[in-house]
Amino acid sequence: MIATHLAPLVTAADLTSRVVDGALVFVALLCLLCGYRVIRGPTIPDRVVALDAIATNVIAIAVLFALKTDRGLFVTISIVLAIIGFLSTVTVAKYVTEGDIITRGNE
Amino acid sequence: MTLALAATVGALFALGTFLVLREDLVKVVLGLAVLTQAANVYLISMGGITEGTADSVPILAAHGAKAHETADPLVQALVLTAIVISFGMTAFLLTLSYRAYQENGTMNVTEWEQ
Amino acid sequence: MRLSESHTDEPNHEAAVRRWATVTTTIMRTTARVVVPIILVVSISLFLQGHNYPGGGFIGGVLTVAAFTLVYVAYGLDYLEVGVLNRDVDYSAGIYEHRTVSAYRRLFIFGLAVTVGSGLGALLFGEQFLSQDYTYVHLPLFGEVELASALVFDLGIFCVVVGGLLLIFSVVGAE
Amino acid sequence: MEPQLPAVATAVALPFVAAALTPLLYRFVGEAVGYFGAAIAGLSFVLVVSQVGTEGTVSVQWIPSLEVAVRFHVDGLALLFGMLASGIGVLIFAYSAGYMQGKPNLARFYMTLLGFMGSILGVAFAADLVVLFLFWELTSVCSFVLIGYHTDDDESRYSARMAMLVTVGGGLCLLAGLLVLAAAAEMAGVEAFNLAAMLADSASVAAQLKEVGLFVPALVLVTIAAAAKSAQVPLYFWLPRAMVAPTPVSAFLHSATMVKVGVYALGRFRPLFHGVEWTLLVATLGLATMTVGAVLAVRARDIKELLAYSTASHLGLMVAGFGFQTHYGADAGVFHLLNHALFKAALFLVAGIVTHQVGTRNVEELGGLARDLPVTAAITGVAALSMAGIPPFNGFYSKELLFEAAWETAVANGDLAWLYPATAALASVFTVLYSLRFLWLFLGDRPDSVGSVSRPSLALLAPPAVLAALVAVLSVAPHLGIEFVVQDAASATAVEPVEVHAALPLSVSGPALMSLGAIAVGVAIFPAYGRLQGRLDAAHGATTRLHPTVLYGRVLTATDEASVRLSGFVHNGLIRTYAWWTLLAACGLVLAGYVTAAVGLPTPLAVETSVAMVLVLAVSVLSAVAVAATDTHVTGVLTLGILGFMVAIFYILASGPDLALTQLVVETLLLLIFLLALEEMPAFYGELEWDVAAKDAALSIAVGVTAFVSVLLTAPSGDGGLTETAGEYVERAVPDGGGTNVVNVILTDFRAFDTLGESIVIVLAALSVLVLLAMRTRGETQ
Repeated sequence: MIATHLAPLVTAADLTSRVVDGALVFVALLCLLCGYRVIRGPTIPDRVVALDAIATNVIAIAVLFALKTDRGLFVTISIVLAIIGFLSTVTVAKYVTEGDIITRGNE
Repeated sequence: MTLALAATVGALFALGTFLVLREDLVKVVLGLAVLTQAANVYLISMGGITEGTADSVPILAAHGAKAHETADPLVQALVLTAIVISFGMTAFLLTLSYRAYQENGTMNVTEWEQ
Repeated sequence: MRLSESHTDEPNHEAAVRRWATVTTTIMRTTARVVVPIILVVSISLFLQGHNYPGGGFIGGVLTVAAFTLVYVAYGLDYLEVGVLNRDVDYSAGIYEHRTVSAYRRLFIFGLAVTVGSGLGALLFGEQFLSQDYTYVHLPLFGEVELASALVFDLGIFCVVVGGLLLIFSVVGAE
Repeated sequence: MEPQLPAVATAVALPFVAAALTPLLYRFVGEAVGYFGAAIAGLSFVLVVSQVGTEGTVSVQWIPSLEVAVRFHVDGLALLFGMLASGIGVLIFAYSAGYMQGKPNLARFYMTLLGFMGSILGVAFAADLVVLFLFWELTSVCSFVLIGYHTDDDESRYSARMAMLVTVGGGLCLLAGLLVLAAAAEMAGVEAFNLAAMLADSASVAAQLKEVGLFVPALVLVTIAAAAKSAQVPLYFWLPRAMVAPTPVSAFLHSATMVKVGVYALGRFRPLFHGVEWTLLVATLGLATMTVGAVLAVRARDIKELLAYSTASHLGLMVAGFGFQTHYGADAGVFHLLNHALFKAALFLVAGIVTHQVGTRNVEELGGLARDLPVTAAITGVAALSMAGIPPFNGFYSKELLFEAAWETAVANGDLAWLYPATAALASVFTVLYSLRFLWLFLGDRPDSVGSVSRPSLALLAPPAVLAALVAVLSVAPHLGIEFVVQDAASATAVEPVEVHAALPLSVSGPALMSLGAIAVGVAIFPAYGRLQGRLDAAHGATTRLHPTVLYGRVLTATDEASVRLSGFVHNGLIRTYAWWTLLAACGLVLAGYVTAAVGLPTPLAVETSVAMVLVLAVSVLSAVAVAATDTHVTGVLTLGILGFMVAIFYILASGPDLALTQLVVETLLLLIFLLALEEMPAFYGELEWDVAAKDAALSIAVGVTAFVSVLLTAPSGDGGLTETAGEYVERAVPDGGGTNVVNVILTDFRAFDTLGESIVIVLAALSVLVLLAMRTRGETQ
């Protein structure tokens, strides 16, 4: 009984896990907000930027989950997404500006 | 957890079905994509979802690590292939829709000539 | 890479080279130049470590596909032929005759053959079709290295995914 | 003594093998292939006869997991039936070789006939419910081909289809009944599909059936099947129609084989269903058929039609015999099975000879043929008197046994049970009448219309002569047949010890008086045969609306019209309609399944919930709603992107790094391919039609509810640990697969075959795209 009384109210590990859980919820809320922007628009560039922001949120969630589970392999996900995340943005941008995403020959 | 998952899967299936039944071919393809996601979520939820911990990832920490805490790897293996296949199928369906549009001059299936 | 200049004075080729400058912005092209090798390295590493860490044939495959599509988006469909391999491209021909397309076709056929072949290989050892095995090899620098026959199977999957999906992209993109 | 598996199996399999060889053989030997068939039938016959006296079950495993085996049970009844089928088969094949000379499609004819004989032998010896059903339906299929021999004739096609519909419809009832039996047997601790074991333990199976309240349904289902096959009231109408087949087929189908299958099945199941309900249903059915068949036979003007109705009538006699609980009933059924096969086959062959030689089948145009066809007349005399049940011919003995059974039942039960002997006697009067009429073809005056009649060839004459000789032998010395096989056969169908007796009654008794009375009345009325026919015609005309043939036609027309209307509704050429109905049906079935299985919803509905995951799932649903609601293609694709990302987060939170990786990369590629396709297509959707949308929304909600309930009912609560399979994969991943990524090990090691199949799907998708786009002009330019 005395030992519990003397122990700190919140251990360091416990604190980390609570913060990570809270951050996960926060990022999920951010996804909700970005989702609103994608759905409402009003222009396509708005939607694309919001979608890109969601991708960034996914990176954050992967890292947070890596912290939560203490398994570094989830960082791989964020790395991969970080590398290729801009591909979709570029594609949409090209679609909007030029109307032709992959060009061929002398067209 | 089960209730939220069930509601999600139900809603996704309902919306996917609604989209599949539309006249517009692109909507049909979008609907199939939604249905695919719904089916994948359903499959994963069949494996049972536990709170994420160091042991819950079906990639063992080391050779010989204790194994009985992991999430169901079987459904993950099934879904992994399902994702790639569904991409191939979506690409095929899009091509098919495009060709149908080219041949018929409209995206509306009810306006096609017999 | 063949650096022969034999085709460069043909008008088609020059037109293509000139066109790359106008396809996308310089930012796009520079980013692609930097990022594509990184993606390829990551995808190969994901493919190789698949047995023990996240990764494998499917993931490595789709990531490689992403790298190539990035090249397509940034430079157009013929860049690999004309810009990298310095070959000539006949623009009047259909996409079916396109050399990259037939290369992708060969790639996934090769992948399928490797997949089935690795399965048949098991038969030679008196095992069941498609059963895999592994062994540990001692290499001078790396120490103990695990050598799994599943890697061959995974290579087949990798080739099928890369060949099949890139074929789809190049054919649809050419439209 | 134990039967030998090779002998029985060969006897059954030989006709099928021969049937497969027939077309080939026909090329070399032509019409002589009929004698080949006769030889095969003879071989089977010898093999069956070699097993006489044995009893027991022999089996080969077929579907071990379902306890289905190719199992043959050999006992008296099976041997009797097998001997009839193969023995008469020999004569039929020999007769066909003469009769079918110069006819077309002989290869098909003999092939089907052989297959038909094989299936009959299969039914006779099958001791497994699945095998029994297969052979049973095979007889229906073969008879369809045989009855429809004249493929260019509408009448023939119509009759073949009618026989097929009735007998196969009955077969479906049999299937249902057999499944009920199998379930009951399993509950009673007997091997599920093992008929022999079931019969050996019939008391406990029957008790089990009664306990679960399925005794009467099973009884009714089996009886319907037997009634359809054996042309019982009211399903007899296909039988006279089937007379469009060539005469050898009629003789074979209607004397020894096809129609006897139902009777045989009743005999088989008799020990199982033995009881009051059995008598009430089966005996009544049999006696009704006996009477109706006999009356209609008297009315018939065509000799083959007369014989057909007479067949129905005699089948009724056998069914009624099996229906009575007393062992006399079993004796009557089994003994008449033999007697009828002999005399009826002979009479059919005679009818064939008459048709062949005189050229008409009309009773009224025939008469006094004895001078032209003396041998045929002698054969007919023996067979027809046996059919009429005139002592001392063998038909009399078995009919007398039926009278005894009916009499005994009436004495025991009194009151309404007296209707049994009364009906039996009435039917006998008509039997005597039409038998005499058939005999009169050869006696009486010879009409002028009958021209010169040539003698039939030996090939045509020998088979009926053999049959008539057998009838004569059995008439003089019935104990020969009884000792040889009838006694054993009757024992197999009875629950108590049986002593079959066949002798002329020497003392005055009820049954003897019934026989005497029936014969006397029949002979007395015979001079007024024409007037009686007139009366019957009038009665027949007055009841046209109730005839089974008319009802059959009405049902068929109604079904036809209903399906046209239904298909116009469901099958309107739009794939959306098909999807709509298919999904609706699937939802209905799934939900109905849950309701009937009475599965309760899991009690702790909300298990520990992670807020982040619930948020993610909510966003995914919202984005899906947005996809459904958007009005441009690009917006739809971008909103689909949110769904993809949310599902990827879901994979992360569900501890699936591989999945999340793949999902994220594929998501990017998906956006790319959508945009690639969209740049070629119009950007806007058409107008939403509200009435259609409302209908689709209703279905979508049904689908959603089904999915919702399915997840709730099937998803594990989360703390149950891994399933057995998954647990084993995790355990074996490192030692057997050599990798710590269990998902990848499953993909490449444990379930590599699945992965191979999946890679083939990708290849096919790529090839399809290639063909659709790059090779589209190829077909047109060439």
